[in-house]
Amino acid sequence: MTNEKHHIVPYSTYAIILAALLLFTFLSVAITGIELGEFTVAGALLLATIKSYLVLTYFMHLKFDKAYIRIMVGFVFLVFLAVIIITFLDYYFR
Amino acid sequence: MQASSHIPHDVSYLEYKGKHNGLLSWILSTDHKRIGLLYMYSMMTLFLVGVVLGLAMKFELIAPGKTIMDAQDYNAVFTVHGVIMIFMIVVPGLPAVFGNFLLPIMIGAKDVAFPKLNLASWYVYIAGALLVIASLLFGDGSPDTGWTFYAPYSFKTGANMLPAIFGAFVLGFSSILTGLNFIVTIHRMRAPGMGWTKMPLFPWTLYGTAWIQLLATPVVGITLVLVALERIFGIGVFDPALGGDPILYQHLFWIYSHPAVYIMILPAMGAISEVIPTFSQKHVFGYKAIVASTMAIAFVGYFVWGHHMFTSGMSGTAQYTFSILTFLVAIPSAIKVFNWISTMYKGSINVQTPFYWAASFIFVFMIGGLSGLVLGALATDVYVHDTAFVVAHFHFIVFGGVGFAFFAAIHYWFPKMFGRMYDSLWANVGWIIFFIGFLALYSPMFYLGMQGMPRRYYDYLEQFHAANILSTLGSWVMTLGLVIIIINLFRSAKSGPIAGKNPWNGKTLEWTVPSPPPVENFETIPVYHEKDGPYEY
Amino acid sequence: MSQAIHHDEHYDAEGSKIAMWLFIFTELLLFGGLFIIYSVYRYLNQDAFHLAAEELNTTIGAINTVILLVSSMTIAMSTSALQKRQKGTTLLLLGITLFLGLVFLVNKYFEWGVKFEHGIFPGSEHMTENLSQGEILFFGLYFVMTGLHALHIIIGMIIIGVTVAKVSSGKVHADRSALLENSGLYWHLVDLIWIFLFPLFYLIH
Amino acid sequence: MYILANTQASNFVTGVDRAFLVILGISFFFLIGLTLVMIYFIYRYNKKRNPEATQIKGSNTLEVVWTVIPTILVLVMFYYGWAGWKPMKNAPEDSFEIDVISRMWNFTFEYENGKKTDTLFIPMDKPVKLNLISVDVIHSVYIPAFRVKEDVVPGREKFMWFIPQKEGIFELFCTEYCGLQHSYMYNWVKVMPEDQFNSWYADTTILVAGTVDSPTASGKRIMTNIGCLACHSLDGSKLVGPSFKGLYGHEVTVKAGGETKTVVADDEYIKRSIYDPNSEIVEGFPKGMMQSYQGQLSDDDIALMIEYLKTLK
Ligand code: HEA
Ligand code: HEA
Ligand code: HEC
Ligand code: CUA
Ligand SMILES: [Cu+2]
Repeated sequence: MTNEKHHIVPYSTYAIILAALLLFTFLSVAITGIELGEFTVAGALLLATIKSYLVLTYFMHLKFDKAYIRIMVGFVFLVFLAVIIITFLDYYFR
Repeated sequence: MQASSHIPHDVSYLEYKGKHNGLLSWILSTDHKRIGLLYMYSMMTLFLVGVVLGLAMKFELIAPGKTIMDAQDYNAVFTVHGVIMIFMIVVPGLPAVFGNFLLPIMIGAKDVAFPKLNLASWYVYIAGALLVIASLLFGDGSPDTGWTFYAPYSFKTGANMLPAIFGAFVLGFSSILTGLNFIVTIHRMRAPGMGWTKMPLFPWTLYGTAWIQLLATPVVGITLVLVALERIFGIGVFDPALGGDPILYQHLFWIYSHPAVYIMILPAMGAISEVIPTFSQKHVFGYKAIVASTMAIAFVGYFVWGHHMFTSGMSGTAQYTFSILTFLVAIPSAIKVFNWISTMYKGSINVQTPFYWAASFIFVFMIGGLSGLVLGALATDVYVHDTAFVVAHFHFIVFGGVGFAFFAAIHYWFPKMFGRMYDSLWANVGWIIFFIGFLALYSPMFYLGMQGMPRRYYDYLEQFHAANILSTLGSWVMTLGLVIIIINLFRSAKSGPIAGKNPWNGKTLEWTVPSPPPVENFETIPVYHEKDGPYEY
Repeated sequence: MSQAIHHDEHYDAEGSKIAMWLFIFTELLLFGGLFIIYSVYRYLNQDAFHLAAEELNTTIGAINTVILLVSSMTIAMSTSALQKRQKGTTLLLLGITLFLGLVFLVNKYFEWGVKFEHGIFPGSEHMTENLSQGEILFFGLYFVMTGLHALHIIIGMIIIGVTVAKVSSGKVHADRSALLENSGLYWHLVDLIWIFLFPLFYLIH
Repeated sequence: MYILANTQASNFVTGVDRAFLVILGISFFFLIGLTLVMIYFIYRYNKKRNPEATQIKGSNTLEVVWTVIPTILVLVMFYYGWAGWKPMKNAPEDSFEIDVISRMWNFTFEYENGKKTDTLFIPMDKPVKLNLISVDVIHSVYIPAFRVKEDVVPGREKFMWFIPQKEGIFELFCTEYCGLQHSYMYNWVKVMPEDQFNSWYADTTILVAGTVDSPTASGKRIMTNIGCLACHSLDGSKLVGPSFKGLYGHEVTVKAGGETKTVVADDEYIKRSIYDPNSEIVEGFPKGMMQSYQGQLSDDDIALMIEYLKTLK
């Protein structure tokens, strides 16, 4: 019920993050262009993960929010990851 | 967020005249208590439909061959029975009725965090319910897939599936919104001084439930959308003819629907955890263990869905992983049972109607839960999967669990909700008849399942006859009990003797406000100090 | 137990922020279901998925990614602008975001249009007759996932539109910025999902 | 009860029943024990006998005890469940294989020598492997006496196996809900001593229909066996599909590729309807319910069936 003052993020931070995101985008386009076989998927997903981490922390302000919101977000991603892994216990071992 | 200043505190929520009169004052009210009752009355109506369908099935099964309906009708009846009971009654049931009514009061708040959203959830609920009902009345025949909508049958059948599927989707939405509202309410609106470890157990279970609602419901939502798209466009995701995998449908369906069973049972356990300490006049035994087991059920319950698919042809690895996880999720339930019974130890037990319901809840819940262990083990599940044994398991635990807890809760909080007392004698008579009927109705199904009678069978072989007769008779006895209970409650709501603020000597916050509570519950928000707590007798 | 002073419920920024996050979780899991389906079918039909992904135009995909990322930045900046009490800049930044959203949709429209022309749409004869099962699945998922994503873009644009109206009428301002922040969160969610859709559909071949 | 009257009808019975006994044993112990304790508490600590409650808030020792003991017990249960199920996953190499074709709403058993039956005949004391094939929706083969069950999933290759150990006739049910006639989708398993089975198996004359029956009679028999009559009535009533009564030689309105046209139900049309039922859909009936019988029925079979259809005026 308190209206604590917000942390005001300077424009430049956002610009830097955008630059990083664009960089990773081009990187992933480039990486998947070359034949890496199995690793293409892994590489692309890794880059996507980094990108989403940046979006979550900066654009979505998690860095400046209370810890419990961060914990919730982490928890949800973990649950989802666990669900995928368990689903693959079926498909992978068939 | 209401303007609060000019709402009087000496008028109960039942009498308060807001902007509107009559029916409008209910269906436009954002008061969490009125919304709770709105849910209750709409559920009761739907519930009666479900009960009648259940009775019709039992009547059909009293003898082999056709009794009152033909096979197509029977298939439609159990489908609609399942859909109504699961999606409209027990999933939203206790949170929407008692959660709405009591959560704010029990944590010392004036309302939920988003009262308007709360009302909107009710409208969404009604919309979903109407859609499902519409699928019965219009179109090419009622849905006939079972409440599980298994692919590929669910997009092959000629029946009118779309409204039913869409209705279930909309109902899911309502459930998500309620869950979201409760989480924010619990995080933000607990009374000053009420730390997490001082929160009563019922709100705790609502909290756990709300998380499951939030994280599981969207998965079934998208799955049902895909089934609908499959029917309309033939996108192929679950159609084996186009390369889809029907087993994947089952995975996604149960990723929701198994957690959903814990959505149902957790608030029920919460209600029982309130009733037992109050009637034992004693601090609940092992508060922290009960809280921890609540959260453990909510969490582990998310990862056991595959136990519904032991014969579907999953990989061996998946099968035994799911089996182990299923067994692990039984432990927290066991912990709860032990703690409840220990709470009675050295108490001063006041045996009243709510306590009868709570004690019989523990009994039927144990039967239901322990039969779940038979289903969780691989060898035995292969034998009884999709037989009457499963039907017995889930009626014992869903209906024995949630239904009994509902009745415990209504008899416990009735004086608070309506300010009046019911007739205890009739309430107890209703209970005992109901209890006996219940056992007679569902116990034979265990036996039938062990004999090998498959479920969803319209007709059966002669060797299954005797047990089915007993079961049908039981359904009549139970209905008699239900009628007595409902009549008693309805009469008492109008004309029972006035109940005081705290007829049972309870210690949670709802017993500190008048019965029925005023519109904004508290004149001044209570504050918890070091020594205060929900169960300090 | 003592009684505290009466305190009014009023604007709870943190409460509505949690609510938004919770809502975002449900959206994530909604797409999560689709991602599960995608990964399973990809695993089962590796080659067909490679083949089908060739059909998609990486350039358009990349352009759309850039558009969304930029729009994400502008809306993030708009919250800073609002807190700095620069109403004009806020509105400008929101306007850019809306515009970029629109461009994204237009691109999508043309992209889908080309597919339809080639006879690639769910249930089409071309698909059932000439494509393998894995490819049918790929395109089925492609249409469902990008379609649902586009739907979210539209919803996001409506929300931003409402925010624009409220900012300009002064109902949303530096001390009452929850609506703007929440529509920002929603827009980032849309971005987040695209960050995964893009490599999964366009890049991996 | 099957479980207690241990019929030993297959090699899996022992393992499954042992798991049942272990789990049910532990369950009854807790159910009865806890119920008695609860009733005793309610009696002993009743308000009348114990007016003043003693406040006890909990006990960590007890919590640990009743977490650990059930954990051990459930792991024991898991073990027996696993042990009884494990052998079901691997069929011996030398199994006698039979294809099970499931469709709405009957099973057809096809033997390697071409025999087709609607009752499952199997030799005693020999491993039997059933290859489970579905042509439409999910079904499930369940033989309670053998303690086996496995879903039949379209598009997937699946099997189940067992060694029958007792002569006799047992039930076989479909346990996955599959639509209208699900509850009539049951059949019988006949276990015969090996020599008896062999002579039955070697006798392929029964396969050659028509040598004994008249064409119409064998046409009717084929239809009954393969399950047409589950969807098509002989008396003019509408089931899942159109009735056969008065079908032959009359005009039918069908939809094909978006157009509606009328065709005469002659030999060619009926053959098309059986081999490729979804190319022309009879007005008022759903597409995709009837599956092709290509490979299941020969042209000769169809000729016989048509003879029979002609009699249904
Ligand atoms: C409220 C709903 C609810 C709840 C709480 C549960 C709880 C449990 N369920 Fe149930 N279940 C359903 C509702 C529910 N179920 C429904 C609706 C279906 C059918 C769906 C369909 O197909 O239509 C189903 C089906 C179902 C199956 C699939 C059966 C099949 O189709 O083959 C399985 C298999 O593992 C299972 C297991 C369990 C287990 C192990 C628990 C456990 O959580 C139970 C834990 C409780 C106890 C163990 C009892 C209390 C403890 C003691 C008395 C102490 C002693 C205990 C020990 C020593 C461990 N359930
Ligand atoms: C909550 C869940 C619930 C409840 C209460 C019931 C109630 C009843 N059910 Fe149930 N049933 C299901 C859930 C439920 N059922 C499901 C999910 C299926 C599976 C469907 C499928 O296969 O797809 C099923 C299937 C099913 C079958 C098996 C069909 C088959 O496989 O062939 C049968 C057979 O007789 C049956 C009978 C009955 C009867 C006679 C009643 C009733 O007549 C009993 C009467 C009830 C009461 C007297 C009071 C109970 C009170 C409450 C629950 C509290 C109310 C709460 C509020 C108002 C908020 N049901
Ligand atoms: C699962 C249900 C089902 C089964 C089993 C089934 N059919 Fe059909 N049948 C249908 C349906 C539905 C239609 C109508 C739609 C269509 O034309 O495909 C139909 C149409 C037909 C027609 C065209 C009828 C007309 O009125 O023009 C013929 C002939 C036919 N079936 C023969 C058979 C034969 C022979 C068998 C068994 C070998 C059989 N069917 C098994 C469901 C079934
Ligand atoms: Cu086939 Cu049920
Ligand atoms: Cu389950």
